[in-house]
Amino acid sequence: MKIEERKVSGVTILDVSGKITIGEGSAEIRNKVRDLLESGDKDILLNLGNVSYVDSSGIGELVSCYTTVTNQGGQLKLLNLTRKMRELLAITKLLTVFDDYKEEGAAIASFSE
Amino acid sequence: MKIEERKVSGVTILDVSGKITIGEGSAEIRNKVRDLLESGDKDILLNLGNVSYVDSSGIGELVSCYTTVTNQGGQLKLLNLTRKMRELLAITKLLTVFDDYKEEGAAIASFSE
Amino acid sequence: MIFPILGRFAISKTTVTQAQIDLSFSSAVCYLDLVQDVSDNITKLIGFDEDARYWIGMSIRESVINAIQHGNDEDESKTVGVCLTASSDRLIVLVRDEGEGFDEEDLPDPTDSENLLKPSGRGIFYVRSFMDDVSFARRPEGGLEVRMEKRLNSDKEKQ
Amino acid sequence: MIFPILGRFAISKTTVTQAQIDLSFSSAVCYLDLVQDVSDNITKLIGFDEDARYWIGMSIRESVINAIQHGNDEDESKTVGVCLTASSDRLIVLVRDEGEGFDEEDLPDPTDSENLLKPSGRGIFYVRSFMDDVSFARRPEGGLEVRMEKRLNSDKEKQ
Ligand SMILES: Nc1ncnc2c1ncn2[C@@H]1O[C@H](COP(=O)(O)OP(=O)(O)O)[C@@H](O)[C@H]1O
Ligand SMILES: Nc1ncnc2c1ncn2[C@@H]1O[C@H](COP(=O)(O)OP(=O)(O)O)[C@@H](O)[C@H]1O
Repeated sequence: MKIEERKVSGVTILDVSGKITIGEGSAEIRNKVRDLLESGDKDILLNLGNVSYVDSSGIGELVSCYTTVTNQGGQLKLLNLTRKMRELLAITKLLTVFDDYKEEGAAIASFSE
Repeated sequence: MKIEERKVSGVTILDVSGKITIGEGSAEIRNKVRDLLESGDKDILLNLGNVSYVDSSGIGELVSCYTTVTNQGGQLKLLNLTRKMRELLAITKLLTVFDDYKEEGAAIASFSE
Repeated sequence: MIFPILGRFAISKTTVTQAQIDLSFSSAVCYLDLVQDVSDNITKLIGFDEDARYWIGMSIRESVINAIQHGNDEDESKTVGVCLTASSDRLIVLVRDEGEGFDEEDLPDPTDSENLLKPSGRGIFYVRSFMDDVSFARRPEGGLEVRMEKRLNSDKEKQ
Repeated sequence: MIFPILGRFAISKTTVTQAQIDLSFSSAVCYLDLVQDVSDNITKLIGFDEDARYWIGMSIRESVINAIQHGNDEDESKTVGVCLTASSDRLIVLVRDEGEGFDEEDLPDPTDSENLLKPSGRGIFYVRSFMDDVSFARRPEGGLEVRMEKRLNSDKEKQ
């Protein structure tokens, strides 16, 4: 897994690529998010368009990040869910929890609504 | 396996790519060579630079082609042997049988010597 | 001496008739990719489409992770067994560990609102969603055996 | 309800400790890629370098092709068995068929000048070149078993 960070209009975008699974450092996203929160960056957009594989622990990881950010008064949203990831979120009723976008501009705009 | 045919200075070059093994149509080269001989093309250069895999039956295939072409008074030479293929030919003493080149120009020139 | 071309074996790429693969390995996640590669290969041979192959591979992976973590407590001296039986119309997978097993009744439903935001507890739910039959049995010799079956013409469509 | 992040399992990618893989399949070449994928995976886990992985994979492939063609006469009702045992410093491979076997003494040397241009007869020669130990035995239950061993710190260098 690789995570690249960039900032657009005050929102931190994490471009995640590779596998989000056990053994592939699924804790990396969590650590990254914790670092961001500590430095006061509370609006976070996870771009998952280049994620090649995710398993239940990867989904759990996303949920963990969501709860931590929410607990600290921030917002965590998802961008470019792959078809498979959308399916995994849908059948565990998590699509209702996560705010997800197909278009970066719309996603960014939603943070200041 | 894929074979593409082109002609340079009267020599037919077969650019072979993919696997030369059983089950991957190792007979394709043989059939191609037979077709060429039938239509009178007896100078044949096998460009093996893009061959990803070869096993003993693939090596046998090259030998078959060599003997057929030689039997009909033609010449079959090899271009761009991969390191692994060179090793396979070397340990079965076939490097002494085949005329092989690293450079297309030199290979072509050798046919008219 | 010059030999003529011999007519060598005419071999076609046939589809799977019958294959069985038994893997057993110490309880470490380094074997996950191996298991998944085997799954991908065999499901392709049986003729599952790309989506089905993905979900089957994930289901096996989830079960193996459970066997390593929950069954064998990540104790590398304990073994995980995976047995895949492929025939022309289905795949049967057994995943075995050396643990105590668990009570299916006790499994919380991850889609219940009080579980929705838990960071774990979705593995078996996914396995049940993607495979046709899933059962758990304590083996007479000890340890848990998960049995999963996926049929080629499954009425269970992609979720 | 919001849950805190739970400290989940800290799992490292360990190297191979002990793994055994048994494959058995009907005599068809469609399984060759599966076998080779398994070989590539397990030799990577053991820590063989890229060249060694290639030659081991090819040696196994050659042996399986022989089992299918010569041992089982391409009769799909007959089974080929491949058993890989991986430990931290070596790989042991057994390839079994249901045939009569052959006499090692009778094997022609493909590098003899009268065999040099034969279109076949190089498989076992390659296997012997690349693996540390190669032996053939008729099994008591019938059928041939080829045993190949490759050690991680093999004194046998790349040919
Ligand atoms: N092989 C197993 N041995 C013992 N218990 C298991 C096994 N597999 C699953 N379980 C139990 O079932 C629970 C749910 O498993 P699962 O749905 O895969 O989610 P998770 O592994 O994220 O907890 C586990 O937390 C564990 O208590
Ligand atoms: N599994 C086997 N069962 C019976 N005979 C075999 C087996 N493997 C090899 N042989 C015999 O040994 C010969 C040499 O095999 P090999 O070196 O692999 O070359 P090739 O398969 O191209 O003939 C074969 O032609 C066959 O007669």
